Amino acid sequence: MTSVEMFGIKFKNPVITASGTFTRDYEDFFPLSKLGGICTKGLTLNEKEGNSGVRIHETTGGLLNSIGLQNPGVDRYISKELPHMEKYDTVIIANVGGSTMEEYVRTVEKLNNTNIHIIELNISCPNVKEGGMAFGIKSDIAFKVVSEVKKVCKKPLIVKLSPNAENILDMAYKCCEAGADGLSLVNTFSGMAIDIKNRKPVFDNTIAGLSGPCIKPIALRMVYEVSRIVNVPIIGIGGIVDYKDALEYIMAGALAVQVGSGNFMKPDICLDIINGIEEFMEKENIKSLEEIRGIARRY
Amino acid sequence: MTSVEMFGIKFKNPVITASGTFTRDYEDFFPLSKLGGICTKGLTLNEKEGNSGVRIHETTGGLLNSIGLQNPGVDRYISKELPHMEKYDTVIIANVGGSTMEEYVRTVEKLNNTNIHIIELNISCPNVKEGGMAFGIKSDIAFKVVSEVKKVCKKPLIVKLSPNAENILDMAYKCCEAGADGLSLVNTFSGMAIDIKNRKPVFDNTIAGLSGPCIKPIALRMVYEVSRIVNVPIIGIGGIVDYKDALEYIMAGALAVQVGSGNFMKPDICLDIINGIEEFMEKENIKSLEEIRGIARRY
Amino acid sequence: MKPKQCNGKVLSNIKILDNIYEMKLTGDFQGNPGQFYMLRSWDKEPFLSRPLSICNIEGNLLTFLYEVKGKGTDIFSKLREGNVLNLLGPLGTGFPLNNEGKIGVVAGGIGIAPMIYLCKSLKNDIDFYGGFREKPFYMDTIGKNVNKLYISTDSGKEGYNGFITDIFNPEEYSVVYTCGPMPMMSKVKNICEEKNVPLYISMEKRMACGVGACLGCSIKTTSGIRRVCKDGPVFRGEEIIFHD
Amino acid sequence: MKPKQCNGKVLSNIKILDNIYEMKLTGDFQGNPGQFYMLRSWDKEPFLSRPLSICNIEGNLLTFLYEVKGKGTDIFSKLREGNVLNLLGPLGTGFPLNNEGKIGVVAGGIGIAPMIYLCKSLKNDIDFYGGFREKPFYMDTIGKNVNKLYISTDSGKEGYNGFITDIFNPEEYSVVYTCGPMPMMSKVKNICEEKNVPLYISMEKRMACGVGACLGCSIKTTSGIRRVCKDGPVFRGEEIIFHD
Ligand SMILES: Cc1cc2nc3c(=O)[nH]c(=O)nc-3n(C[C@H](O)[C@H](O)[C@H](O)COP(=O)(O)OP(=O)(O)OC[C@H]3O[C@@H](n4cnc5c(N)ncnc54)[C@H](O)[C@@H]3O)c2cc1C
Ligand SMILES: Cc1cc2nc3c(=O)[nH]c(=O)nc-3n(C[C@H](O)[C@H](O)[C@H](O)COP(=O)(O)OP(=O)(O)OC[C@H]3O[C@@H](n4cnc5c(N)ncnc54)[C@H](O)[C@@H]3O)c2cc1C
Ligand SMILES: Cc1cc2nc3c(=O)[nH]c(=O)nc-3n(C[C@H](O)[C@H](O)[C@H](O)COP(=O)(O)O)c2cc1C
Ligand SMILES: Cc1cc2nc3c(=O)[nH]c(=O)nc-3n(C[C@H](O)[C@H](O)[C@H](O)COP(=O)(O)O)c2cc1C
Ligand code: FES
Ligand code: FES
Repeated sequence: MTSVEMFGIKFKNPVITASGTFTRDYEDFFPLSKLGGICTKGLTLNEKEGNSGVRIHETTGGLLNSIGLQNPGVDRYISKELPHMEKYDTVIIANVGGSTMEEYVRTVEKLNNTNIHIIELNISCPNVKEGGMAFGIKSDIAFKVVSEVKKVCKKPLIVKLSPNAENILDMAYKCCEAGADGLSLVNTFSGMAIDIKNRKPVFDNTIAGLSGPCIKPIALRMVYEVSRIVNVPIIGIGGIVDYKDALEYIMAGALAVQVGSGNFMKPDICLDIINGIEEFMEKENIKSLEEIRGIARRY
Repeated sequence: MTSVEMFGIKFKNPVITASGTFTRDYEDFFPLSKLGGICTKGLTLNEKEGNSGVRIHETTGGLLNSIGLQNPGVDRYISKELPHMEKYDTVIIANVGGSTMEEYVRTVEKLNNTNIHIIELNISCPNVKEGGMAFGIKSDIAFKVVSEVKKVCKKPLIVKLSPNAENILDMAYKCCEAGADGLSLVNTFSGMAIDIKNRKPVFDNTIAGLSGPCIKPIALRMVYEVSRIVNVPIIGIGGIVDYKDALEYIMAGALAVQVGSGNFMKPDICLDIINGIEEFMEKENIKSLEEIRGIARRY
Repeated sequence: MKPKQCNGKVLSNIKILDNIYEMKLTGDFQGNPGQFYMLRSWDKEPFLSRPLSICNIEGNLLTFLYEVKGKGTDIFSKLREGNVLNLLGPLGTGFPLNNEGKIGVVAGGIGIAPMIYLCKSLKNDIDFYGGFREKPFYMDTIGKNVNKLYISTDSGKEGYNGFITDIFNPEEYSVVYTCGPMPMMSKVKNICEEKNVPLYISMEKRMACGVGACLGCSIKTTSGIRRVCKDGPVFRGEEIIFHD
Repeated sequence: MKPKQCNGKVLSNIKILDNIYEMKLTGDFQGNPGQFYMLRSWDKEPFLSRPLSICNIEGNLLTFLYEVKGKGTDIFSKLREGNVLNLLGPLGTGFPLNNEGKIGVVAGGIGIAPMIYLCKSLKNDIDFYGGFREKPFYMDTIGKNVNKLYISTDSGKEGYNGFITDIFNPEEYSVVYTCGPMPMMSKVKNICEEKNVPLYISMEKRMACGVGACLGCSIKTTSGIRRVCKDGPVFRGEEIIFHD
């Protein structure tokens, strides 16, 4: 009943864990095969140690993070981690980060020969100093990187948009033109915090990424607007912590959703969301999510 | 000790109430002369009834509003309301809204001949359908409207920036080039909510403006970034509900702050903030806010 | 009466029926029937305070009657004796109490809350019409000067089986007061207008500030845009425009 | 021991000293010394849960010893008997308990919390070094197999007047365990390295998930980047890099 389909791939339900917030470590708390899908931490060509200093700072209704794409590198991920992930009966999405066009392309090439179902291109990580950010901000640059990646990519390609994009509609449009098979939005918002006691920014990097329920109204608006102008599947992301949030995104036009920071509140929050959607559908006599997808766009 | 100066105008303290969130109605709760300043509701050339339907929707850590610039029009404001405001020993800032260049210019002309101290140009109200929004988003358009207003404006002119600007730095820079004497930021973020029971947007206008503590990390980042590239005084706005928030903005480079939604939590929240700043300064042996203004920018 | 910030200490907070609660606070309170308080018993989340009508004031005792609807009222329902709330009030413009003659009061569901205090404060003879969904509640508190008590339930479990407006006839009254769901109040307005009986309506709209500043609670009336929190919540019947 | 979600019911929650509290919960708990739980007694705000070390487990009783620092611990301090918390745990990798010989434990301030359970669980002879700012606290609970108890206070009010590391000599011990402020632990590390005594350090870093997923608690060690919540909080002394 709750199942959805994208690129011919069936998801048990529309609830996917968001990149960087969910790993196998959660299997202690619930069977991960219950999930619609799992998105990996941002993978880069080479190993990354991530950022120094404070990495997490709680804010009202969310948190700032400055992880800095810490990951073992795509090769080690494929050899060491992926075999474990393949055990789960769920859709696996590989999130790909990078700071140069070439890095993106080469990372994606390596993932082509794996059992990963979908690639999500993170053109928007605000936590890497060397670059990467501009890809997510200027739609012309995004167009280029997506075009290049698309040329080599043998998996369905989702482009993950940054809410810091200068013009989210233009960005979405250009990414689709460049060949994106789907879009996911949003990544974290550029934010910061200051430690007034020490009179300096909390983060070594100054700027960090904001996520959690605090961003939901803005992220939802972006999903709503983007889903009106593109024809590819959209994954809604931002501040989802209960089934009502998830349904808002679906009614705004999302085919599926990703839950990020919410996992930190309650390790099996995705189960609650899945069950909540199911109950809502029963109560409202909805046979398929298609019936309500984008329904709020009529207004 | 807490006093600050802008355009040769002295503010008792850096705490100003934000446009649209504070009126004389608050005088039941504390002496308004204690405030650094008061900013009026957005004034337009003609009376505006505002938006239909739901106007307020609470979100995690804040609220969405869709007031739609309801106001009596600048003439009636000047004749009926201003005389009352002038009784208070505090700085009065007139917030000016509009949807055409000409409307802005004519409204400002009317305010020239009043005792208002400063004009704050709201080029960013997301709640007016006919237009107004584009001024706050595209810096070239902002440049034009600010230039035109500047030509006629006989008061110090603050331009209030929208966080929805495509490029906040470029926007700030262009507004200064066009003659802004100061900048205030931010106005509300474009956001929305969906009523899943009725399967439609909560607001008649679909899009509404997000404010409150939820936006603070993003707004603070914008103030920090803008204050590094302009030389005019900056008023920091967004999610301030205690003295620590206010000090973060000051350390990010703001000369003063505005408190908006916070007033709804506690009618005399500005007093608490003023007192908190004072106590902090005493404890940390700070003689003037200048000592810490922008101090976090060193990093 | 100037509104002010004050604290209220929970004396009791009891379930009356399903999700209807009565909370009694001790403190230094004032206010007229139809006025309300903005309440919060939390720090920053939820962000806004919640408006509740004065259901009764006796000495230093303030009573609220409320229905659990969402986050805020749910938190209220969990308060225990000794817990402290922040209050702002009394706010708004209440019912005029200086009318002569016999008075009709029409209340629906939780809309009875302000009407309890109203009935206790009026010196007139009162007929009370209470419409309920399942079962009537709190009717033992309406005070001694209520003459006739008409009850209706949608369920038919008690009183007239149907809408209270089916059995409401305003002809005997010099003035009518109403509070309840919009469709009910709209009907009451039509009935009163037909019979030319003056009517006062207590309106409801989502509020942010509660004091008249934010314009979040504005409604369009025949006398222009008015704020429910300051110009109301009580308006003259002819001012209100219902969109049925 | 697989971590799980569970509830804990407050049995007692008492102030020990200034802003130091001891909270006892009843429920179904497990865990080793050095492991911790993520706790929350609220819905959505604050957003994150708070990590607290197991200070003791006896039967169905779990004890936390905590200092009020900010929002979360302040809420904890206001919990009363019967209130319920959500817990996630036991989390992380605790202290190894299989060492032979005499053991030295060096704890500073609230860093004593995990060391109480450690001392109770070890079978070895233990010398306990406790450094405090104003006054020592909770020292009556450290268990019977503590041989010698060394106390220091910065204030000089009790025990040695100065840092605990001034009077700490690791030479007699087969292994040393430490938990406390970074500068103290850094000093302990230097002292132990000088004398070639194996050391285990319990680290602290801000956490979001607590289960190893978010990489918010990563630290750079001599054996690479490690997660305090999963690979730690207890690390071998030689792994830890202090930036003094
Ligand atoms: C002047 C006035 C007097 C009132 N008196 C009473 C009373 O005596 N007893 C009683 O049970 N209820 C009364 N209400 C309605 C009551 O305020 C709402 O039911 C309550 O605010 C719902 O809050 P919540 O957190 O439970 O629901 P949520 O849905 O979580 O609230 C979300 C937001 O919407 C607002 N909101 C939701 N429903 C309403 C509503 N019906 N009216 C106004 N705001 C709403 C809330 O205040 C809050 O800001 C009154 C409303 C007004 C305007
Ligand atoms: C593994 C581990 C075990 C701990 N055991 C104990 C214990 O037994 N007793 C005790 O008193 N304290 C312990 N702490 C520290 C305790 O977690 C913090 O003091 C507490 O989280 C502060 O929360 P707050 O809401 O009061 O402060 P706030 O400053 O409001 O917290 C804001 C955020 O920062 C985090 N944070 C703030 N200070 C710390 C800190 N020192 N360490 C980690 N995160 C922090 C909070 O968890 C929260 O996410 C432990 C920390 C860790 C990592
Ligand atoms: C700790 C943390 C790490 C993240 N790492 C990544 C990442 O590696 N790649 C990526 O595309 N997004 C990353 N994100 C962003 C999330 O996937 C998600 O887009 C964002 O948090 C908004 O969703 P939320 O509000 O549900 O958390 C990270 C977010 C958090 C909080
Ligand atoms: C109800 C409401 C009405 C507002 N009206 C105006 C307005 O008329 N003109 C304007 O420039 N900003 C208006 N604002 C924006 C605020 O002045 C302020 O920029 C914004 O709310 C962010 O600050 P805050 O987080 O402290 O509320 C309004 C905000 C709210 C909540
Ligand atoms: S609630 Fe703010 S004006 Fe009425
Ligand atoms: S707190 Fe998330 S990995 Fe350690």
